[in-house]
Amino acid sequence: MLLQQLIQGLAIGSVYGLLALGYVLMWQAWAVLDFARGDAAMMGAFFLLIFNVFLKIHILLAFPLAIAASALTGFIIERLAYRPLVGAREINRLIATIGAGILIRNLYRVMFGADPFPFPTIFGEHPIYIKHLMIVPQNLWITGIGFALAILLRLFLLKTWRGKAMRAAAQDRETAALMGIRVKNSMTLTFVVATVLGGIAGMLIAPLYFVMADMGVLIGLKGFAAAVLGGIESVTGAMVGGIILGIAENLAGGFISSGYQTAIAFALMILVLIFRPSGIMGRRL
Amino acid sequence: MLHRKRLMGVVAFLILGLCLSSVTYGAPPIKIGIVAPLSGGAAMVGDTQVKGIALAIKQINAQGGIHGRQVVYYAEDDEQIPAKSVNAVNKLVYQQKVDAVIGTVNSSCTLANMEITKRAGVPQITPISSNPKITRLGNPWIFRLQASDDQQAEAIVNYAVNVLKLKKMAIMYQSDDYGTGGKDVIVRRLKELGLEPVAVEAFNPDAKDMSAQILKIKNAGADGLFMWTMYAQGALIARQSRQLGLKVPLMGGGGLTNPKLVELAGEAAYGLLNTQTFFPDPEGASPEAKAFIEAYKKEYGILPDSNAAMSYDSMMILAEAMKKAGPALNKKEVRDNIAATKNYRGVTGVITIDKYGDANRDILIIRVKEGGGYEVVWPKH
Amino acid sequence: MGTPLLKTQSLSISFGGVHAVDKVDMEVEKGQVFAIIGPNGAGKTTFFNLVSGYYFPTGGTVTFKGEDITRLKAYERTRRGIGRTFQNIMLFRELSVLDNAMVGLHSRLKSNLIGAFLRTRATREEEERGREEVRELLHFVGLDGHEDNLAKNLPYGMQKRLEIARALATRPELLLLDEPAAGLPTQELSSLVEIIQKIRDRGITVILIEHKMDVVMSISDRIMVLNFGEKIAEGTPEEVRHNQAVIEAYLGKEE
Amino acid sequence: MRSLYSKLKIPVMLVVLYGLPFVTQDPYVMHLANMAMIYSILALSLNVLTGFTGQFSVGHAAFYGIGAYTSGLITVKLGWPIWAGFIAAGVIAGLAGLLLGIPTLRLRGLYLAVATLGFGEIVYQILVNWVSLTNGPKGLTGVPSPTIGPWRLDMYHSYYYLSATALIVVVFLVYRLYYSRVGRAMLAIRENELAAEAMGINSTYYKITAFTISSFFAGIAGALYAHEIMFVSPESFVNAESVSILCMMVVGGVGSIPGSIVGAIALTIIPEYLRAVGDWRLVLYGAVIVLMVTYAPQGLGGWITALDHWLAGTGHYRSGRAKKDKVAAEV
Repeated sequence: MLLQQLIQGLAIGSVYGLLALGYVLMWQAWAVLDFARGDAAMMGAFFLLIFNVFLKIHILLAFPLAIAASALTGFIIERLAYRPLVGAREINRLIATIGAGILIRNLYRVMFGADPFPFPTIFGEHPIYIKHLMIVPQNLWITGIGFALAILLRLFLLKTWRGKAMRAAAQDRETAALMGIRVKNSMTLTFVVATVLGGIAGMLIAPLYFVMADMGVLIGLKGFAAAVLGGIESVTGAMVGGIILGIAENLAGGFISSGYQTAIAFALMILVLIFRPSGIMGRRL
Repeated sequence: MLHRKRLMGVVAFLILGLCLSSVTYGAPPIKIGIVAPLSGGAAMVGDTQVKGIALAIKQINAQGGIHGRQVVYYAEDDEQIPAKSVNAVNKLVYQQKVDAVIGTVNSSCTLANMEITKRAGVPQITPISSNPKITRLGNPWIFRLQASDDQQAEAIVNYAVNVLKLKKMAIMYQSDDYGTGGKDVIVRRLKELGLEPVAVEAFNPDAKDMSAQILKIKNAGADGLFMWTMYAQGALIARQSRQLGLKVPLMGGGGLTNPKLVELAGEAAYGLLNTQTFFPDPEGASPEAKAFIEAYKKEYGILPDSNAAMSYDSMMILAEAMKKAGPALNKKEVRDNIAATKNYRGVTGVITIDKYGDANRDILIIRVKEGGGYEVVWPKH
Repeated sequence: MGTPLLKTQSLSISFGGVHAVDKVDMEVEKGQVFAIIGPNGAGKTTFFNLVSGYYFPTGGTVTFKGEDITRLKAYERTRRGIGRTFQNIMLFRELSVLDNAMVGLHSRLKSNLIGAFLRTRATREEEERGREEVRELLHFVGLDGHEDNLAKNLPYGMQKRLEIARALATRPELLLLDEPAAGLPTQELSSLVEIIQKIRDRGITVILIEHKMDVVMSISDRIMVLNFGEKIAEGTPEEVRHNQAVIEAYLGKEE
Repeated sequence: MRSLYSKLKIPVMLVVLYGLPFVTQDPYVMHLANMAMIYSILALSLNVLTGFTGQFSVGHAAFYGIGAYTSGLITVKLGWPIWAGFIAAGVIAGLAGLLLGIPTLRLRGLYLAVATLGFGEIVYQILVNWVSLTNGPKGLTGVPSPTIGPWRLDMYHSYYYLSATALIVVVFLVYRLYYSRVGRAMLAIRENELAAEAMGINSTYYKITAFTISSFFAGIAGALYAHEIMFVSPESFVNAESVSILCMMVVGGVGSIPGSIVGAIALTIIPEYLRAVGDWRLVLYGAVIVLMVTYAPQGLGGWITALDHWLAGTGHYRSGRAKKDKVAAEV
């Protein structure tokens, strides 16, 4: 029973981790707590739904199309709601993301209605049995892709020139600009990458949790808590924070009380913050 | 980009709204106020409520309206927040000066906003709120079409224990007024039958991952699972139970009945049992229900669910009461006529309003057939 | 000679292996102007931060008027009479000049939350007396007429003087001035020296970190020289001026 | 001689505020007015925390909820008089603020935000699950409406006098705090905590005081809500409510007392006016929020204070806190 809980915790944990990556990037480049991250997941899921289900495009083509669409939407939203506020105070930028979130969620509700849309499972419905443990293939893919993306992102940020430019711009806009980094482009790139990451998270969970306008809110919140739990500066921290939150939630639900499941996960997060004010991974990337 | 069928539904809905408000023969229109959650988590239910009422109004107007006066409606969103629900009903009653109010979905919002119609003396029918307390607070102006939790939960427990002979049942309920209401009655009824639930697990209304609860129930060795939630969450539980190897009869309340349940849950939904007063399958449904299903499908391009049917019946009963009340449409008279409704052959069964304002009628138990569609398994006749 | 006003015994602190301040012993008598000089990075400001409670040392003690204050928090030391200014100005930018100075007076006033809400006569009088005292201090440093300007709107020189006025408002017995002359145009140096002398005439002991040697030499009674966290010399301005170790520290060793 | 405007400013505002029920008693308008008063108190109470000490809370609805339930439970289950309910609401919420303030002291900015967000979620889950105390999601019905002397405030327009007076008392107390030694210490902490400590201010004490006062006022707002709507349920205290209180404060202007009131009234009324556009209502509401924080960074409070100065005949932009209270807080 415990092992099964851990597996389920790992699966939902890596979804939180994926979303947390978006928060880490947004914090890195924009130093803002972005409340609309959960909605990036919703948009990604809807794009895949449109291409794959409505327009009947094969999944292998629909997936990249949806990613491209997410990137484009990210680009547009950055221009409208985020770019004008670059110099503004942190609290104003935070409220702008809240406003953007409300706007996006309700726009999709008006366009697609409030009903959930089913999504054909991409990776097969029947669980794989190992002794008496059940593993849903979809969860395997979520965890796998989640970690793959985290590693890719880490390499990108550490090794590639573009990645270093993004981090430099995040840490000190003025000096980075002096070093010839086009700071504005680098921030746009970061926003687009964060939106695509969120979109991929949405696409991965679509088959499990259906696609609807409000799907991003709760998991967005959890992704945010995971990012902070892991130490908002660190990419690996985001994944670690996500896994811990996912497992804690599952164990709490299973062994303590399902009613207080989310509350216990948040209580854990507060405890961690009190003893390590800058998250588990602290400053390291 | 829009889903083709969906597009047609939206366009039709708009035309319906426009033509209603534009068609006025001299005499001022009769105004119906609709309050429902049109944004946020429960928007899907609010949306259906408005569609059900709108269809009823269209049919009434087609037959010359009431006392020669056309009927129009005003829909206000309450975002499933009590304070906003009070705003919405205030606006309907005092600004738009409606003749009657139909709504809302969440019991906590109905409990908050029914004070207004009581004080203003405006008849109000809630088609969907199921909290028993609504009709037990001595408010003469509130009526409820939905079979209350007591009636529905008792019916499904009796069926599970007496017919299916289950012994170790578990309960999963949505941690809001709808879910808690059902759970309390199930636990009470099980005790009356000398049984104990092996597991009682709550979940957040917009939670997605239920594996923790399902595994706990599986380990408790449950032989049946009552799910007191709406169809979207019900589909999630059905799928995740199947994936996690919990293969037991799934049972629940009226909230589970929806054509999209099978669409969302796939085969995991086959065999699902739930209480209902509205038989959603055209074959085997009562003549009124069949006519309603066809009209709804023609109008919106999608099959109706119990919420749409309940809303439709609410409007029809209100119309009957208004017809009997004479052209002046005295609100007290209309109220009395609603209260006096006897054996009204509605879409959701033969309805009689009891002294509390609840709609009494026999409760069906329906089962999702393999391959989709419903069949009545109780009462056997 | 009575007990020294301030005494440090082998005071030291290291950040990850780097000994910013390394076993410094020193004493300051009441009424003195005690200067601390040394090349950049010698640990002067770190020493100040140890005395004022900004950091806690990794070794040694600080005693003030005979009381061991090594483990006291910054605000507790201020209440005991240690006022300070900051090397890089730390004013309350969005508050007015008057309010900046009034904040210095904070620990000397009594009115609490109840007093604030009820605005009792005692509170009103206390505030009025406080404003008077602060206006006098602003006049003392030559800032009268600017009471209502926001601190951030003041020119650099005036901001430096406001820091001094704010520190004086804590009614210190010992005032730590961290490079008060840094960045000041030459014509303002003389008025600064004058202010420091007037502070001393009020019986307030001053410890001064300063690079401008003419200012240091003209007003200090004793000078301590720090280099790489160690005290390499102490004495009167004359003794220090001719001390070989000091010259080497500044000008480097002849080959 | 103070200009006519400065002398008349306060009396005119009071007349306008108390005069509203004479203009219209339409329950739709009066309920909205009551909610505007309640949200103004909430935005003001959050401003005491963020505007004064720079501490950042995204879980303020928790104290709003605690206050509502405390007053509701005391008057319904224990049958105590309503003024006892109000006081208890403030005190219990204040204690809860203390409970949250102490452990989260070392947290800054984003981390404090997420800790308070978590606290808000925990309190909501307690309200939902502790059925024996709060009656759970079914909520608490029959919360009595207050009677003061001969008047029974069960109608919205009569209740309005209570909510308007409560707002005035809170505004009065917040101004008193703002211009006091305690207030000054809090502002110093917001500006530069280290410098404040060097001036003899025990920043821990004052940050906790700010948390307690802020949650005390939020508790009072909760009690006001409970007795106005006569029904209390957990849905009204979800973290989306904390987010809207935060929006009201920021749109009004962090650190600006009139701004919080105007921000709260604006964001209570705008969604109602947008009802006319039906489905697109919340889409426009989101857009309004983005536009407001982008093009009015100092918030509405900034404009009000500038107008106040211009009208008061002081013409140019007088700085210094004594004259005006616009503090563009660099939070």
